[in-house]
Amino acid sequence: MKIGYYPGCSLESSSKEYSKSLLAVAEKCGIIPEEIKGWSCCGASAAHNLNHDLAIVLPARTLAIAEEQGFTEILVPCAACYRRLAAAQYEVTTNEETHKKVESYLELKFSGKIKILSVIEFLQKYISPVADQYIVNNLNQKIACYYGCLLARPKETSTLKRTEDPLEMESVLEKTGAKLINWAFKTECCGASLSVSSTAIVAKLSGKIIENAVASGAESIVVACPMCHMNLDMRRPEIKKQIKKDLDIPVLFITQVLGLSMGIPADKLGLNNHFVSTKKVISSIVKKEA
Amino acid sequence: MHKMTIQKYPDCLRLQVEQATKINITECYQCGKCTAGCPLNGDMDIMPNQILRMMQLELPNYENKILKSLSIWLCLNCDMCYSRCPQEIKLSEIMDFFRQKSLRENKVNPKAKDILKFNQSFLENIEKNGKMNEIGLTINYKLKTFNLIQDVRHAPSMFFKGKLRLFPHKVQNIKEIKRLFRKTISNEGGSK
Amino acid sequence: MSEFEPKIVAFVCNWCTYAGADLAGTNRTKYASNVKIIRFPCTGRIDFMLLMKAFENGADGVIVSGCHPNDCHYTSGNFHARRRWIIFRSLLDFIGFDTDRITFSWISAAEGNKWAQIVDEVTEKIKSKGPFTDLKKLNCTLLKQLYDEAITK
Amino acid sequence: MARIGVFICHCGENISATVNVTQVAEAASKLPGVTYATDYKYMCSDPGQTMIIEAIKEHKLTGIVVGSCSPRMHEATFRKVAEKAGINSYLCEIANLREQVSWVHPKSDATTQKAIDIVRTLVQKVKQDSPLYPIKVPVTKTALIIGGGIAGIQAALDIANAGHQVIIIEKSPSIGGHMSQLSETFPTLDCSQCILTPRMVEVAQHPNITLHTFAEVESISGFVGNFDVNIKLKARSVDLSKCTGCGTCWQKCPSKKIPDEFNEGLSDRTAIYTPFPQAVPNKPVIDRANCIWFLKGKCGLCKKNCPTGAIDYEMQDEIINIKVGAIVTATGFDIKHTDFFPEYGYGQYRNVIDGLQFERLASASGPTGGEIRRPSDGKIPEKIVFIACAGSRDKAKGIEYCSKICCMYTAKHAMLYKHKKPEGKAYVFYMDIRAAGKNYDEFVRRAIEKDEVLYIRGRVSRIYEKNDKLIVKGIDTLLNAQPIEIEADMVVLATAVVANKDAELLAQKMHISYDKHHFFSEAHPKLRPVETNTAGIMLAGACQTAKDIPDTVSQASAAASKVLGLFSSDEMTREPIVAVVNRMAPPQFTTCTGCLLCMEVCPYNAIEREEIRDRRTGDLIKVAAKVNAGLCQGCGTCVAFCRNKSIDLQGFSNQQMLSEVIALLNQPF
Repeated sequence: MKIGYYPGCSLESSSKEYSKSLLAVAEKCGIIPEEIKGWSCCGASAAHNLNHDLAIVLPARTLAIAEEQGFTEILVPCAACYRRLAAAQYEVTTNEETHKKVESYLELKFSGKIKILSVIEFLQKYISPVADQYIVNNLNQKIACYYGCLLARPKETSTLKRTEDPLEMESVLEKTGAKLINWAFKTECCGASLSVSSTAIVAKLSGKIIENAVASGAESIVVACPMCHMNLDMRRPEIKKQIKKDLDIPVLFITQVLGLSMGIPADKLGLNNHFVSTKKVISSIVKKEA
Repeated sequence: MHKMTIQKYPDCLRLQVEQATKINITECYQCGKCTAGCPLNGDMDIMPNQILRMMQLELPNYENKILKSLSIWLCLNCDMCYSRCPQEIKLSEIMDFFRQKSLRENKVNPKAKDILKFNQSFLENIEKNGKMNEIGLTINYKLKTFNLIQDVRHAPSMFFKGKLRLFPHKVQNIKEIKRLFRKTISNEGGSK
Repeated sequence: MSEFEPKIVAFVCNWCTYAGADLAGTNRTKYASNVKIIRFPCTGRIDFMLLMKAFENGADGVIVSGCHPNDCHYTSGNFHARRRWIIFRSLLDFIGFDTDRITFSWISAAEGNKWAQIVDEVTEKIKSKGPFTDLKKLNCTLLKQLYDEAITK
Repeated sequence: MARIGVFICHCGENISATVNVTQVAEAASKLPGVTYATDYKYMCSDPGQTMIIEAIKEHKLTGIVVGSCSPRMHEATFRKVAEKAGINSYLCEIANLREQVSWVHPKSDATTQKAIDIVRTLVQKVKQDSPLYPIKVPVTKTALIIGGGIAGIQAALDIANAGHQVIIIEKSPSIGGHMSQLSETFPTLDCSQCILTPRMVEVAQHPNITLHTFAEVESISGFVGNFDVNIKLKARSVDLSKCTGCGTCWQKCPSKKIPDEFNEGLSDRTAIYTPFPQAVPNKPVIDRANCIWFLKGKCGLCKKNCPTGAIDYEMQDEIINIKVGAIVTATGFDIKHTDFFPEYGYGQYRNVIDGLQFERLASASGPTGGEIRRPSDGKIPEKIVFIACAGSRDKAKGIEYCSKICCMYTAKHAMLYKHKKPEGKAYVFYMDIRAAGKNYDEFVRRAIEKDEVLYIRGRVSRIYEKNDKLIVKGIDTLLNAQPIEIEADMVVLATAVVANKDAELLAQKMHISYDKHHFFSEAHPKLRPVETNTAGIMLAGACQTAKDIPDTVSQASAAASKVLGLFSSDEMTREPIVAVVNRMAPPQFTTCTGCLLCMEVCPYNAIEREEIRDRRTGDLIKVAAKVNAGLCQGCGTCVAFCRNKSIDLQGFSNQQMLSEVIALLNQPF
């Protein structure tokens, strides 16, 4: 079993803790994803906003070199990268003309049929089946799972069964003992790509999400996307200005929550790197009775 | 009042959209579900369903109204509209097309300049490094927008939280990335 | 020398195209007199060997027409005809038969004008192609000779 | 030797103005086999017809060709003429010299020549004609009605009142269908049960009607006039002959928490239950899936307490066989439920309900006694949002069609709510208001103008729950696409009308066709809207497509009249234009090889597999195709498919068609 690892740019900088916690959890379960050599940026929303071909070629390059390096499946934890890679794959595998065009740009032949695993798929496939033996803590927390738009849509590339009210993250976290609440904003958009350029808009959208989670009784929000994390966590001062409320609900990556339940120390999961303190979550841990 | 004329001449915007996206604009029956669910329906200057309606009706100057609108730049491509559209019209693809065309024709809405500049800085950043470097991106973006103070207060804490790197990671084979940029951009008529 | 007047046979169904041709008459729409109709209950009834028989007997062109898809009086006869035509056409293409001499179309009972238009179009097309002589060249002696040659080789 | 007569009509001047009719008659007279040819001003007039009759007798003609108007006009007329003169009516052919020659071409030699060609072609065809005789099929004068909703009830009563036997089967324990669930009916607002229940009782008491409830079709074979049907009577566990309907059993039943189907899950029922107070028959049934006796083998309270000993736990399903001449399919419809809508909460919000649930809330016999209360807490809602086109006209959800009844019932729902709570607010999100029907648009206008129901043009994108309220996100496309958010207490979805879950299976049992949404297909969308492609099987009501009550009842009566037409004589007569498989003397019997390709392509299932056996030993000699003349409609698709020309179509035989082709071409054009 050789799983390729595509961290993407965010996980190398602003969302380091996501990568850290993901690799820690995987390692705990005996899985070591192998980083794809020479990977490059997926182009994110900027590329497809401005240049159609570039938006396919950039992610396709990564798919092609991963294939060249002998990987059959690659783990793409960043939801934005996942969507770009999956969209490129969809274009290349459903349209022969595009496939040829991309190959000529890259000067490289590739099938494009490599399996791309989102973090949810990865956890469902490799971690959930064995999680029982590693989970040592119960999380005494009410958690709102937040999927965002990139994992849930569009239907061509989404692997979630229910578009509006998905349950996959809940099923992954079921065994942590956390109370997974039912709420309405699971797949609303946080404003992602406008984070820097139209901060007020992002604060408004993210604010609504946080408000609804809190109103529905959540004590923490769990995400699987670095964009969502950045907007919900780092943008809290702007959010406060928008919604006129100071909400201190922490925002965690799904892998950090899993890590905590597996007894991995908080600093190894990067829990101290957050803007909103995660202490409440860490202190909610109760040792599981043997 | 507008005089109705049939505008569907060979290179009208609507035909270009239909060709580029393979979407049949007439399929939209104006139920408005896209707009009702759009997270930014409070901020857009033309609502998504109205953009489709404008293309259906083709009243004079509709092309400029669309290409110069703020809406096309606000669209987050979150695909909420597409996932609920009864006629399965992929508005996000249409929006991509508009953004690219608006840029090529120099019709970008003044209020969207920041969004555009951020996207451009982002791409320049990747072209240089192969990967996105947040400090480089931020500096470049700030130089472009002259918005020097925004987000500055985040920078020190990000740096100390290990979230910012001063020296970018670089893809080893950076020449190849540069080549890809050159080729796709020359193909698309110079938009970046 | 008088102009070449092609002989064209139309194989049509009783319910749609025959009625459409009647409508052209009721509307007094004028069209070329080269096409003559043979009435079938349904295009599904048309044995495509009859088309070959028509060419063998001197036709220069053939029209096959019935109800539009989903409008068949017998629900599905026209679909069968269409499928058979697709296969038959590729067979004809394979043996080098000029399939342009056969026109397959849907004309409903309401489309009198379409009938007239198709008749005129086909007549013009066949006129420009000239008389159909391919089958006449293929006489039996020639076939036998070719066959013998093939065997002795 | 053939002796053919040719009669060319001038049709006043309609033909003779451009066609030289005398020349046509003269040319015809020289054709081989033609004994007599003439022309006349009006062939279809009395003198014209007399002239043909006399000519047939005088010249001992064996067939005639009339060159006149289209056969679609006067074929029947001239065939009767032939019959009057003593020759078989199918030995008459019509050459279409008016619609397809004289009216479409100018006066010229070419036009006259085309007329001659056509006459020659039909002379050749008539020489190949053989006498055909109308097919007679005996008719069993009993009708089967499948489905006991208003469509089935209406059709049954119409047929029974005309004096014929009717058997109704209904899959649920009572007749009445969806109409019995409705509160009040548009556009008159009269109570549904008040108009329906007398009809239900009439069905139960009618001497000509046999009613089987809790019964389903097992299999159907045979053909028009002679269907052979097996019916499964599902084990009711209650002996109807002993039960008096006293209700002791269900009052004692301890299993009380089963969602009540009749109330659309808004209340509970017991395991032994009568579906509703006015049920026909008004006798209970045991729901075995929820009965403690059947689940755990103990309890038996109903049996112990039944005063007449009607409870029978041992009862088995029973198959009965009936013979009927005609079938009316009236199996009705279903609706999509709230769980079908991701954006409206997958059915998880209790206060988001569907139209039928609202009917039960508004019904005086419903779970709230006719007060409109929220399912979650029983509060009377201050604000209700009605959403039209929930699922309908939604390609992405696989339902492109309009469900037709929702515009009207949504207006009715909003009206009923406003009548009961005038200070409440009712909003209707709609895309178009489709209120075509007698007094329908007036009704909708009344809802808007008198009852102040607020109609908003736009589709709702999302509903979610927040603090005990439902947040409804829509827009108003009439107000510059302005986003609108309503905090509602209850939402009613006018969900799409869909075919019954088992419609496809039933259609396959009956060999009738159905569309991609599993609604049953009519024989012709305009001209034969109540018949199916299988002769003798009619359609009534919403099993064909979404319909309101007036349309359903009209169609049911129409279906009944089709059945009565069929039952009007002991034998039915059919046109002899049918396919036949050739038969010949032993040992060959037939050239058919039994590949049965014809069976697969036949749209009417009119071709059967026949085993030819040795008369003495019973050994199988050959398998061949056999046409059921009762089912064959004469399309001839089988003929074109037959690999060795063993099947042929009477009236359009291979020989006839070939001679037409040859005759048309083998003379100077």
